[in-house]
Amino acid sequence: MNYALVSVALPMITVVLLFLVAAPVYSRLQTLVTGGLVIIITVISLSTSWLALLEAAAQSTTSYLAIGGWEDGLAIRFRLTPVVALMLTFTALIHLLLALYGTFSRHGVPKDYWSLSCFLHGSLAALWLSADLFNLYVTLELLSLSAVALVALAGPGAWKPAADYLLLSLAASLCYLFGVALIYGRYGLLDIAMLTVVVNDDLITRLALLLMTAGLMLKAALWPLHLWLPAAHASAPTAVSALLSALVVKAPLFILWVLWSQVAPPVMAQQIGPVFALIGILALVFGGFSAMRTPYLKVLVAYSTVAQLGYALMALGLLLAWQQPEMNSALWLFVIAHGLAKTSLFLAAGQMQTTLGTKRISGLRGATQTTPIAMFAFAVAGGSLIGLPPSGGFLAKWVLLEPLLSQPQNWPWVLGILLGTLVSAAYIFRLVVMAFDRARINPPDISSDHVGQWLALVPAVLVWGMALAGEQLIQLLGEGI
Amino acid sequence: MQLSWSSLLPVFILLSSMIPGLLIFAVREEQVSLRTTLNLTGVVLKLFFVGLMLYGVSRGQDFRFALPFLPNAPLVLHGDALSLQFVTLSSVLWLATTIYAIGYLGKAQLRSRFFAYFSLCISATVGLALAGNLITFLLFYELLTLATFPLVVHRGTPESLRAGRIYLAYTIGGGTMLMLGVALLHSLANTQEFIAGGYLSDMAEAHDVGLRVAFVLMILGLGVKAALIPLHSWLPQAMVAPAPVSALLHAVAVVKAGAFGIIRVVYDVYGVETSTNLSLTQPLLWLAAATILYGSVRALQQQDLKKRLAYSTVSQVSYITLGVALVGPLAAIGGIVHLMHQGLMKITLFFCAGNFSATLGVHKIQEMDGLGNRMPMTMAAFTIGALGMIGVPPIAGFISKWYLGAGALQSDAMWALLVIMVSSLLNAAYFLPLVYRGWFCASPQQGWPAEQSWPGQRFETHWMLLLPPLFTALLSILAGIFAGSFFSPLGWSQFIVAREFSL
Amino acid sequence: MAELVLDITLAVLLLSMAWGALHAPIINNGIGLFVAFGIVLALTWARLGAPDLALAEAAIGAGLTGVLLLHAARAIPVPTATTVMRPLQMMPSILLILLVLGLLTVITSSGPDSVFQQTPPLPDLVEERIADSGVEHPVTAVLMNFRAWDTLLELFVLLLALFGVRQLFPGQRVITRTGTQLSAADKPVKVQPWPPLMAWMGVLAPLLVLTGGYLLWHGSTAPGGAFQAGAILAAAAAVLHLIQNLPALRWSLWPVRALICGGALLFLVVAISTAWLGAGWLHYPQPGNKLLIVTIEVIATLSIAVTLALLVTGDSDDFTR
Amino acid sequence: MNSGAFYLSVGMAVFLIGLHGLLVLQDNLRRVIAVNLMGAGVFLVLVALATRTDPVDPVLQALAVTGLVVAISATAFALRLVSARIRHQQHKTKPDDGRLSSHKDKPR
Repeated sequence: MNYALVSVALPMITVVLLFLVAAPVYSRLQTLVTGGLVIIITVISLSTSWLALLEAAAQSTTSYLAIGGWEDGLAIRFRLTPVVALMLTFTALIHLLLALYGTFSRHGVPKDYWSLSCFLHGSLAALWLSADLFNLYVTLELLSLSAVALVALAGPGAWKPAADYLLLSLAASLCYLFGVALIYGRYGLLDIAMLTVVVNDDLITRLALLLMTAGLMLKAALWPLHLWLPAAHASAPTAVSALLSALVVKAPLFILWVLWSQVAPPVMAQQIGPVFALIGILALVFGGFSAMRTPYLKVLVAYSTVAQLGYALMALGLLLAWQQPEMNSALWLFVIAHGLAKTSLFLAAGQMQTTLGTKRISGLRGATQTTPIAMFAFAVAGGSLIGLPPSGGFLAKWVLLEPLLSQPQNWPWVLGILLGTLVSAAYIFRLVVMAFDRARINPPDISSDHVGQWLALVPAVLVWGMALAGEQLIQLLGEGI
Repeated sequence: MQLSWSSLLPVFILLSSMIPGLLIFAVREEQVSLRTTLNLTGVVLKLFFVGLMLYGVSRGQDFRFALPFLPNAPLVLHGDALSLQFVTLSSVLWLATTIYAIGYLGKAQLRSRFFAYFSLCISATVGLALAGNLITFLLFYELLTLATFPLVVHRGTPESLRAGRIYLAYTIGGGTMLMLGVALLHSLANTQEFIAGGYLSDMAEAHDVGLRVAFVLMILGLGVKAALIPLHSWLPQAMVAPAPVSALLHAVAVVKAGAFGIIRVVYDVYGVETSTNLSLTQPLLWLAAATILYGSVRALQQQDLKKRLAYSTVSQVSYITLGVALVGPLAAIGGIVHLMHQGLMKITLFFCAGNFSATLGVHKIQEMDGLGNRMPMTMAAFTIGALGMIGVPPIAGFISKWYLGAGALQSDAMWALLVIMVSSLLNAAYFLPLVYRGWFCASPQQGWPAEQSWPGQRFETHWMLLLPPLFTALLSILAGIFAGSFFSPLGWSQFIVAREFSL
Repeated sequence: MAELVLDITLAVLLLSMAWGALHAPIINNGIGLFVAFGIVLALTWARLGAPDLALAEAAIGAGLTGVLLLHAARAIPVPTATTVMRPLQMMPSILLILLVLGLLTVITSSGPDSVFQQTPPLPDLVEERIADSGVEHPVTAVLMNFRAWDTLLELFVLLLALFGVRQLFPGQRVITRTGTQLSAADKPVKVQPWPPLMAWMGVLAPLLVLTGGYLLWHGSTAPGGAFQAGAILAAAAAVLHLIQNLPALRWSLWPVRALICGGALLFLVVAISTAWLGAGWLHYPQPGNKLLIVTIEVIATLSIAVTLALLVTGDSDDFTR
Repeated sequence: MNSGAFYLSVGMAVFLIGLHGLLVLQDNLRRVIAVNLMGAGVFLVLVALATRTDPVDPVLQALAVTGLVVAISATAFALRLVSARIRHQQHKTKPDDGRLSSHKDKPR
């Protein structure tokens, strides 16, 4: 647990320090120093959360830490489970990758990025650890505010999407808080583990869960509440888009999972499960369809987030419907694989966009020659989204497919996965094929930034490298909680 | 897991092309000798390793490498007799094609990219051949798709992009089907290793629906690459790729990957008995027969040389499926040996077609008049390949057709024999005119469409273009003449089939 | 009876002002109604026995939000004549709201599961352990001790909001540099404030500061505490800023930054050191917890006050370096 | 009906009014007010629930205080964002926003 605390406290301390120093990050040297500091912090955070993961994997029971030492639900509790530890590690990893990108890529990040990204890191870490419904609300708000501030970094052009994002996100948080109020009204408790024991199936509980679910779905941009996402993710600076897509939308999903798999009574979970799964399939299809039609590169990647979250929601839905703990590993593998792949996609898209001087997909003609490494990264990461073996996306899909296929009455769900796979293949390869065009090459505006392109490739390689730890990951996550 | 040379040899075979491939990505365009050295080192190493393994397997040694991947589904590379046949074929032909490609591409752009993906393709093919279970097979099957795609669109022209799109649409769709099939089978029986006679016999009754569905899904997936109708249309389109690609990949690696997969599924997953009991082989047989006839008829209609060869491939590859689906030892020998023979002959034909177009600009069949005078050696190799395809002894094609026919009789499928005969007639009808034009018609008055010469050229064309077809043509004759020996493709196929049918 | 009349009056006021704040034809009227709504809400909370909230609401909800809203409204060139709904058009919406409201009320407040049938266990627990908490007032005990982690994060939320606002004013804005396009929207108009306000503020501001200090000190035993005090101090700062009697709070001054970060930093340091050296994360050492809490509260109050003041009053000059 | 239940309903009504406003209104400033009303509604619900016990539930009141501070922070940020945007639009005489918008972005 102490390791986990370090991984929470470090980014928060960094925030305050950066804030206090408030050095204007203008020169190359200052960027290097700030970036270097953040890299060191994230490396330490990554290693401590890795230790926490080992610790969590070794224990058979969930470990709790009552903050302030107050027991019996009076205080907020931290909770360390394999999933939590994994998400801590994952958050630190993505932050580290982006910090490297921001420091060493020529196109880099806006000057205020650093403290905000640490804010984001800290709030996410606090969120993963929290086992208290109201505390989750506070961390969610912290997360949303830092996400919006990061989007607004892109400059005045991004202010409108940022404002829309903020308003919707606030409204969503309040829906969630309303639900929390009702839960407290009904049970007088906020601690998740304690609620699990007492909660029962009645109208108030249903209403509360419904309100919280609506709010969380809006925040996670789950179809059909996703409309704010493409604008916000596409207009943000490159590294920020990656953060948002890889991490931020996963947080509400995490809470949704906690709510339905741990707080809600199984009967209710079984009822809502098929609905989630169905929404997931619709998200896959419609999100993918929108991604196929958009003329803009980053909008395509953003819509693919909407689509890919459909997989995760489907895994969640089926987990609830059948109460099969194996589905946990499908859900979290999707989350991790998607996060890594999306980081790569956004970084690659940003590189190509800057080098080729256009936001349009049609500008990618000949990108295999003009920005070969970025395009390669894009294709490789895209392969994981499609679920080509042995990528992380494939692992997740495989785990999801197994229980579906073993019972013939579940086969209709497979059609959803099939559709999703084909649609994602369509929008990824549409772009890849275009990049091989040698007849009408779009000449680059500036010389390409090799370091940035290689850094874009790193997460793509990592997501394929997940195959090496496939069996361990599946077993670790499959234990439930 | 103990690491010994016998467990690492399959990995070495795989890496001997993969590592040069990855290194070539980093090679600059103008570093020709470095690239060539890398390529040839890979080829030589691979041939050496394959030779070692052949020797080992013939002496009963077991080559197996495993890596944990998914629960109950590790990655396994296993060198058995059947996989070695495919590996040997790919490696030998890789040697020929590498030399050919160096000559063919000359000073074209993006050669590093081309050779890199080319090596990766071979690695994927070899991996697929060595795959010890379905999940490993699936993995390399998809990698093969991905590695071939850049080669299909290599020219980057609008029509090659179009072909690339079609190729991807088919192969990704097929790959998804295969994945579903494999996953379904895994959920029923876990992913076990390939074993002669299959591993599903004791659950055939309990899960007959599931097994049937899985079989159909997998055949759908494999059928795309094996170009079974109606999943074949990508193959003629993909002929826009450069000649070495068409030659090695679309005559050998890719289509054979599909056919090889069908062999694996029928023999080593389901087993002959189980697949017959589930009445799965009969529909497959019909499908194969229909593809053979359809491909031949369409080949007859083509006026473009490479298109005609492509449809001929569609037809010929289905002989393998036919042999498998006939379910008898003789037919099985015919099918498996045809995997080898068809590869040798068809690559000869593609090399020759590439020579015609690279040297003289000849693409259409009407333009072939008098080629025998201008390029006698190439035309001779072409003739050998064509006659072999028709089934003229002593060329290799005869052996496979003979065994297939005998197998049809053995399985009491007279109509299948009829199909083989009709198809041979059609083969003759679409190949003999070409041979006739080449040798007996007069050269065109106005000269060749686009004649090219290389500095220091001593033969009818660049020596690197000439040598490979002669080599493969020679091999296809040798394979026919020495069919009786143990190390011939036929002898090896008998060795494989003896295990499968426990003769 | 009197209570009932009061309740109904408050409810009617709340609802009509809420509706009016949203649907007033002129936005400035809407803002006025919203501020009034805040004041009525503060009254409501006093009525419901939540003086802590009443204080916080009066200062934060009504006062500071109102200033912010007016500030934002000033950016709009002409009061926008947004499409106003006529009463008849509103009817379906109102009916819908009533319907949903009825449903919610039935679900929450009727039947055996009604929230009013439940007795939450936590208030008793608070009462039982308040003696060990180092604070006598239960709300403060919850805020500063039992749920101190929430409060810590909340300080970070404030910090973050300020940071978010700050980066909307990146240094070297083209417009202010060239100086050609300066308008009312870019620089607050330096009009001479209303003289009586000037006179009053001279008296009011020290009073507000005193009140803030009192609330803070008082918070450990009675309603009041860091947030309320901080908010009132910020309100004082805002008023002083209005009459231009306050030296500008500038981001570039390090004492300002130190004040802003102080609360969050101290709290975090306490958390880390209690985890490292003491019994656990935010587990205050038993003797001395009172002192620790008071220290945190004082620093936090100053942080909150400066942060809120800068959030509300700061303009681009204050944020650029 | 005791006063707690009464104010619970009032709180929910305020929440619904805010939600409705957020959905139907276009003007960002009004939408900020709408979100604030939603917040006020939820806090009212919290405080109404706090009256169930005697003395009133300190936990709920503390939650409301925390919620209020979070709300003001978010509101301040939202309003600054909205007004910054409005100002920017007014000054958009120069077509730049310093970002990628080259001739290549014009539809072909």
